Amino acid sequence: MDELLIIKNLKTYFYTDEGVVKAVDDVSLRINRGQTLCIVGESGCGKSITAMSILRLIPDPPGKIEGGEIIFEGKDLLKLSDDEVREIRGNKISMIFQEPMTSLNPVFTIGNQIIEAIMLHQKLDKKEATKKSVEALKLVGIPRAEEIINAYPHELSGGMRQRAMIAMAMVCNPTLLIADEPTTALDVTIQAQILDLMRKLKEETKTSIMLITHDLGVVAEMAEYVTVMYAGKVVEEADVIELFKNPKHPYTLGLLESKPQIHIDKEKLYSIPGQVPNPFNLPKGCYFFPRCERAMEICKEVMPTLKEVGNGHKVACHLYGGDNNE
Amino acid sequence: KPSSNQGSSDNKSLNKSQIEIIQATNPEKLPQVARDRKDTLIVGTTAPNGTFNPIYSGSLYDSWVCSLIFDGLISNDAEGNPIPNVAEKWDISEDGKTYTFYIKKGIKFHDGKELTAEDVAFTFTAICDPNYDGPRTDAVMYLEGYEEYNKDKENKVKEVKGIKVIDPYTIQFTLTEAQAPAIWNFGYGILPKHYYVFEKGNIKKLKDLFLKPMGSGAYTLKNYKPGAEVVFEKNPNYWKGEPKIKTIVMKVTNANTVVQELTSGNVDIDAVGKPEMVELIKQAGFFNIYSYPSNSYGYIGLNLRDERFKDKRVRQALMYGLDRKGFINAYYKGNGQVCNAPVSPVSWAYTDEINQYEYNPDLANKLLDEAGWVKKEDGFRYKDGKKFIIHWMTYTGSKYVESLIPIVKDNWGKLGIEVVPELMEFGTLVEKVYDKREFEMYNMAWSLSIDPDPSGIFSKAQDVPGGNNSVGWVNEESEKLMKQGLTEFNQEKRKEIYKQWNKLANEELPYLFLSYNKDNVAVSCRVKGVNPSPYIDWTYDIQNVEIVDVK
Amino acid sequence: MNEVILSVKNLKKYFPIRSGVFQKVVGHVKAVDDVSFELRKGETLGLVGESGCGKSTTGRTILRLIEKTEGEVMFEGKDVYKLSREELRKLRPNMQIIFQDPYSSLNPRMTVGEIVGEALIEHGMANKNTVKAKVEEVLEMCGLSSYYIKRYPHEFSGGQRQRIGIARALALNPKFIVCDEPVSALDVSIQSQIVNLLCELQQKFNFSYLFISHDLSVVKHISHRVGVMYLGSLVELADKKEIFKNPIHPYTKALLSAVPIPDPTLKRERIILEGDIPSPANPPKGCKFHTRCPYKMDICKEVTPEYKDIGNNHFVACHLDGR
Amino acid sequence: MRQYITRRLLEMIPVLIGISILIFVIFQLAPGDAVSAIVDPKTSAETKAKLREQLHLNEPILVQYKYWVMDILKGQWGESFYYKQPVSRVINSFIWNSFYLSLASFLLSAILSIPIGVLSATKQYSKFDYIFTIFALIGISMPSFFFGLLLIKWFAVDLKLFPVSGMTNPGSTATGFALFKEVMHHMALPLIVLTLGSLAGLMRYTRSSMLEVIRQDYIRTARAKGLREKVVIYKHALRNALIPVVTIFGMSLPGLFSGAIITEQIFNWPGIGPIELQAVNTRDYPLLMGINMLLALLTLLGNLIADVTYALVDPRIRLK
Amino acid sequence: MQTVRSVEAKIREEKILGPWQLAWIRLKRNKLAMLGLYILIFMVLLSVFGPMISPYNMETLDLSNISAPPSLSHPLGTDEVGRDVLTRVMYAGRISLSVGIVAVLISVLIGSIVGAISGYYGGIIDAVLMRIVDIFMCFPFLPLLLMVAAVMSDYKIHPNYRIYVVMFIIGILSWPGLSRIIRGQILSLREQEFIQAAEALGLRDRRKIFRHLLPNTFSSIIVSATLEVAGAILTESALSYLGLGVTPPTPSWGNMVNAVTDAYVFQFYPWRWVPPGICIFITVMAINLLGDGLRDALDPKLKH
Ligand SMILES: Nc1ncnc2c1ncn2[C@@H]1O[C@H](COP(=O)(O)OP(=O)(O)OP(=O)(O)O)[C@@H](O)[C@H]1O
Ligand SMILES: Nc1ncnc2c1ncn2[C@@H]1O[C@H](COP(=O)(O)OP(=O)(O)OP(=O)(O)O)[C@@H](O)[C@H]1O
Ligand SMILES: [Mg+2]
Ligand SMILES: [Mg+2]
Repeated sequence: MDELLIIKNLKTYFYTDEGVVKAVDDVSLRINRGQTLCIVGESGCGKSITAMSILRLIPDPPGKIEGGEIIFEGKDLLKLSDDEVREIRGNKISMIFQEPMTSLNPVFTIGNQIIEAIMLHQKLDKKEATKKSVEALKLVGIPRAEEIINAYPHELSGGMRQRAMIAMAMVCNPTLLIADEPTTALDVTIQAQILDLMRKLKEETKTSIMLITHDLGVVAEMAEYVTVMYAGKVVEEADVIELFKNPKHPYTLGLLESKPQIHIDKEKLYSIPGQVPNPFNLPKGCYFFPRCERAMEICKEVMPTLKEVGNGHKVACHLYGGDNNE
Repeated sequence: KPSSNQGSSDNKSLNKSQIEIIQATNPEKLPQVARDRKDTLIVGTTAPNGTFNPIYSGSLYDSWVCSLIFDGLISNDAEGNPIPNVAEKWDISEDGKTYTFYIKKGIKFHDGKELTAEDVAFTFTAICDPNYDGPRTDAVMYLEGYEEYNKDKENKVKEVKGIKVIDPYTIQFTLTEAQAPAIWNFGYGILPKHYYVFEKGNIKKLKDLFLKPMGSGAYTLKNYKPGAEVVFEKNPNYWKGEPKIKTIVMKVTNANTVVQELTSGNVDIDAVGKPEMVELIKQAGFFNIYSYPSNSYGYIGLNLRDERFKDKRVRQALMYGLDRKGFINAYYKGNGQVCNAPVSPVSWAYTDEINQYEYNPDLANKLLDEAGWVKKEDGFRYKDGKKFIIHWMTYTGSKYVESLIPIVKDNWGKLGIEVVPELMEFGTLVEKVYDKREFEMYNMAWSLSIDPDPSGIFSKAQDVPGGNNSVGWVNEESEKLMKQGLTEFNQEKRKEIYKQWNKLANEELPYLFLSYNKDNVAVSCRVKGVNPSPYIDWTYDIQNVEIVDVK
Repeated sequence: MNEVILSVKNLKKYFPIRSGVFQKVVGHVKAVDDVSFELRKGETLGLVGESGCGKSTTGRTILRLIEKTEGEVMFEGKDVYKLSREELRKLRPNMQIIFQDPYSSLNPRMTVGEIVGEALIEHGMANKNTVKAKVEEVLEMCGLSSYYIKRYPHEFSGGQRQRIGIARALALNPKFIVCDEPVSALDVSIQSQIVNLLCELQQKFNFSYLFISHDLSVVKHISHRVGVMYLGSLVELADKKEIFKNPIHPYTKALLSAVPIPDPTLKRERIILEGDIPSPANPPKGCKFHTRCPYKMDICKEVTPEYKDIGNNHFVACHLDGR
Repeated sequence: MRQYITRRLLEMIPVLIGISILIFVIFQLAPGDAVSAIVDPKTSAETKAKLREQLHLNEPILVQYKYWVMDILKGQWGESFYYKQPVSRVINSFIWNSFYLSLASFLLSAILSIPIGVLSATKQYSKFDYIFTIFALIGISMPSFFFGLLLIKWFAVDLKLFPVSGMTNPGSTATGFALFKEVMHHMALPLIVLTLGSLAGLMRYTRSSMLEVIRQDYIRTARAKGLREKVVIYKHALRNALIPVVTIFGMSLPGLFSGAIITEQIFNWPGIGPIELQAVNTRDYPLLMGINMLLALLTLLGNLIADVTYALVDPRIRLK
Repeated sequence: MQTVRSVEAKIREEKILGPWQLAWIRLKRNKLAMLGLYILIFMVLLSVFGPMISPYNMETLDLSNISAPPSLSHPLGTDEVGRDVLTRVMYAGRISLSVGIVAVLISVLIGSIVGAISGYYGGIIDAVLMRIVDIFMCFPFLPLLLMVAAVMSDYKIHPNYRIYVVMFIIGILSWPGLSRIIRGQILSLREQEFIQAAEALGLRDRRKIFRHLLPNTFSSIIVSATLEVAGAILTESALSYLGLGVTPPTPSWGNMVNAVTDAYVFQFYPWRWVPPGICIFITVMAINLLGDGLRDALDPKLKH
């Protein structure tokens, strides 16, 4: 298969006053050309940080990429010079950030911020770029796009900002689109529209998409491959159909269970008991162990590793594979 | 006996030895810039105001401008004697009230018109104008008919009675009272009537022409850049002969950079303040330095209305108890001397035969004891239960004051007197001292005129708010002597009178006299004919000044 | 059901549009255009609608965080817009808001402990000594461990920040909360936790919620009634069951059909809305939805449909009226 | 906005009137007057009284104020006691010299301090940052006369690169470009002194507000777009960091005309700074009133410009 | 389970630290800031205790030993009337440090409060306060200060106490600028959502202003404070020209440095002005280091 991005053993740590936060700890991923990879996981498990590590946008200090490789089109991004990375940013890899409000510069108009990217990477003149950005805004479903390009971020609703971000990221037809919860602020019709758009982009330009989301509905619709993270580690990964049909890790099970479904009425939603562990003081064994309903003795002591359990389905849990026998 | 003064008098009282000239040692070090400036003389100055009119000029620097452009009836020589200028000669009547001036024929203003008695009359009448707001009023106040002319705003009185044009070359002034120094009122430059002429009351006309002055002087104004420079061009038809230097520039300099300006050759003539700077100029080697006592003195004024200071012994004690010599050595470093009477050593009225008040703390203590000020165990003196504290008002921004304060505090502290200095801006101090008279002690300096008459400062008439006798010294004997001095026209006799008066002042101490300082003027060795001394500056006989080549 | 706690009548909020160097007003965005509804004690009103249709603005104008343009908001019988600043301030703990954008609503220079705790102290609900315990309690309720108490907002992930915002609102024990997309940034496990928490609190203390969300499945789970907004106005409002079973307005129908289902094998028919999305600055004449409506009739272009009860407490503004 | 500006301009009228009264009263209350400042044994008490009458100094404040207002209404600003010339002419003959110097220094310090401030912020705690911090602190903690004298010694006396003082060569008659060159030559040293003094403030403000801004999310977004670091910093970050700097710019407007007393004095720059001080010393109220009213007007304008600029720099700010 | 619990229990024992306590902890870690603090403390100690230890009095003069270069008995030489420069420098520190610090405190206090109130409330309050600021900025301070000086002398206020008035005046002189800077920032800050959030919480205005808005303007305040310390120390000597500064023979750094206006002193008696100059510089430097450290300590995003 044609691999576009391979992340090997990525480690991104934050050095804070209280101690080291291992936000991303030994994460490996791969995305093929034209593939959509979804990352799901507990909030705070390191999804966004993984994504930002790819573009080397970790705030330093306090953050630091401590190890690993990020191979994009055969080159290790972590070894490139700043200029080379800049060439890739926004052009080959673009990113939609999670916080649309603070991610837009408050003193420039929306148009200004989109046009800038177009002019930079597509070498268009201002007029064409403006036209293109209006189109992009229309594509993401923003009404009165001609006016909105002259509006400032604070004048837009949350969803509109989000769409502006999306437009900005997609306008340059990237090879890899990293979308960090791109549709959380959007209503379902727009969400559908955006997802459609992303799909189209993928089909037309063979763009690969790394989609971070916690909406399992979106995952089901978009993903080809899914990675589940917990506390800075990958705990399960599989083909999307395989995963939904056959979830293995107790955390994944919990996630699927928790989701309210429009067709099913429940008195009370299921929720995984307990808390996300303290990042400064992670348990010795499996990080999920304190909350796991199927925890065993070994889970307390030994960190499970990611293992293939068939069908390209990998899981890091002592319940599967040989480790649990000991 | 009133005399007809012509030429320098027989009086040579200005002690020539007071003028010290340090000759240039290395004229060859003259910088190239100066060598290249063949027909231009650059004189350093403080910025003139631009009131280029002899009856308005306020500052010394404006008066320099005026003396280049205008000529007065009379002038003065290096010894401080009146000498003829536009007036070839003059007569003073028996009663000393009438002055008749005979004007030299053929003197031309810059536009070629001749200078006549009409112009002189015009000039002095202008000062009498009801709307005149310049500083020369004192020159005409004693003219007959001044009040009538000046008070009349309806334009009924057309002339001042005391100004009479006899013929085009003769003019007569009549005064209401005879005063020996009155001759000095006739030195101001003469304005051409046809150029400046104005309706009575419309004095604004003069002001409009401040920057376009026209007189009969050796130079004409070419360019004035406020705050920067004044440029003069020679008047080739000058009646005393064509000036030798084509262009004169008065360039603004300041105390901080004057040494740099001089030594780099940018400026030919400038005054240098401190002895250290003189030293630097001397090292430069291409300046002749003229160093002489200035016509001024510094003093401490005690409010004689204050009971404590009414007692002469206290004043004397304070005088004896102050190490004035120490102060002067520290501050002036040989560039000043101790003052014991209110007259400058350059004046013909100066005398040495007075008490020198050498530093003598023991005597001071004795005098204070006698005066009833008792030293208590805390080291301070008391009288009637009151501690001897002097609040001393002085002014800010002066290094002189800053050096004086610690010495006074220290010296008098040793006598048992606490001194509390209080600094204020000079204008504030002046108001407190002269207008309000709210002070115990202050210090200032007087800059004197050529005539040694002290009545402008010490007379009883000046002991009014706004008057110059701020300390309130009223002494019958002094009044009598001053009056005598004013009405005596014979200089020898006047000298004797002022000797007595100075002795009295030295004994009575209306002020605690402090110091005389010296003026130092550096003149580039390439300039010939400039010989500054206490009474004459570089503009004197400017037509004879020349620039010479220096090897 | 219980008494009415909040009643909104003909609420309007227009934002001026400015342009040029001199910032002249060239028009108005009709963000909220004549919205009326009531909310009872212990009730949750879900508010859904297109993004930018004015949901957040409605929520904020109700709380008088931004000034209304017109209309009336009665909270517990008091007109919010007639209160003095001080009275309003005293009333604040009773009505809270969870902000849509968690990060920008958190002061970057305050620790989580302070953010959550300060209002408690301010309103006398806790003192310096007891505040910590309270804050910890609320944080844990919202799924944040107490060891986060000393950290600053920027050190959190998006979902964690959202929970801080929720904790901040809940700490005050308000009677009424505007929940502006409180769970959209949360992962499902936390989402369920929060939703459960909100329900629990409601049962326990009879809270009322105005629950703004895009996630119809969550709305369906939590709400009693659901309102659908389009371009500043309510187009449909009915009981939850009613609206999900029997949606009348074409927009509502489109919305429901677009909900993603967490089942990758399932492929559904969607109503895809076409046509231009109109601008709130210049809403179309007649029915605002007519530019995109698959069932539009001639009348829709001309006449604004009346917002009326078609029985069963089902309000709708459509010329079709479901018949 | 237009409304806002008009309103503010209208508001300025009463404020200026108020200020003029205030200034006038203060001048009257300050000790001493133009006549008492004359200390000369040749000037008698009578002459002084006469002068006071001539200058209306004896009359009550209100009457004097009336005279002043009447002069203003006549289109001139009264006559300077000291210069005996119309105030407007006196001001006019000095103020432009100050303006040229101050403007040059303002531009130079803006051109230098903003990039330095930005670099100091982006390279916080680097050698560059330290060097310029120290430089800035030296700039503000050393009096300007010290620098002035030092520069004169080095560059004018020892190296003879620049003239010691003045604005043109003595007796110069240059015009046009030659004059410009001459003035620039004379301006160099005072310009350095002035710039050094004002550099520090702007630089430190720029640095600190840059530090705030460069950690914002939108800077990350800008980087993610692949913008060059220069664009990220100078376009995206700087614009946001400018708000406090704009205030300082606005506040420096009157400074452009008020002149720098000490620097102008040391270099004999024929500016308005020493003139104002002299006017205080000689209690030349008409002149002081003129200068102060002019500066008041400029202050108000500067603040207005700053306020309007805020709204242009930061669209979130609403002016009401 | 166990481990997690115990860790949580341990953490729970800690108090919620206030922002200042946190800042202090972080400040202590910043070596440069601490260096600044130590220097400042050293300068304070030097000026408080230095004169007591010195064998000379700041007023003792010695006319036989004027402007003497540094020697063993006078480590920094003597001045124009033979006083010991070192003693005077130390003594001057008392004046200059207190003028610098007190004046800046006053200015920062008034400036930031007025700026914050004005920016936060806007409308009429802003208009009125800013007009007051305008008026303050238009004030003819030279004549006003002359007046103040004259009034003080009329009321026979002892010259030694005038320095307090001077501190106050310098403070009053400089607040309007700061207040405009602060206001400018608050204008932008108050439009941010967290202020709406604070409003929703029903916080009092006071709290919103002082806890939410002002801390976000800290870096400007600190920069302006450090700049002003130097300004105040030097302004004091300029004020003495108007009769408001300290009265000789009491020294202040500003006054001593002023000796350099004399071209000769500048060139030949460096020991008379270099030491006070260095003192000013070091103090300003120290305050700046401390200020920078404090700013970083208070900026949560700059944690290390
Ligand atoms: N600047 C920082 N300093 C310290 N810790 C940080 C910082 N930024 C992020 N973290 C920590 O890193 C971890 C991972 O954060 P990340 O933003 O990747 O989460 P996420 O998976 O994207 O969560 P969410 O779905 O809620 O957005 C979190 O525990 C967070 O607290
Ligand atoms: N301060 C403002 N100035 C001008 N227009 C504004 C302002 N705030 C909001 N708007 C406009 O008001 C409309 C409604 O915004 P609002 O934030 O209420 O939408 P929303 O329904 O909450 O959307 P979302 O689901 O995306 O959050 C939008 O068109 C927006 O552009
Ligand atoms: Mg995230
Ligand atoms: Mg919203």
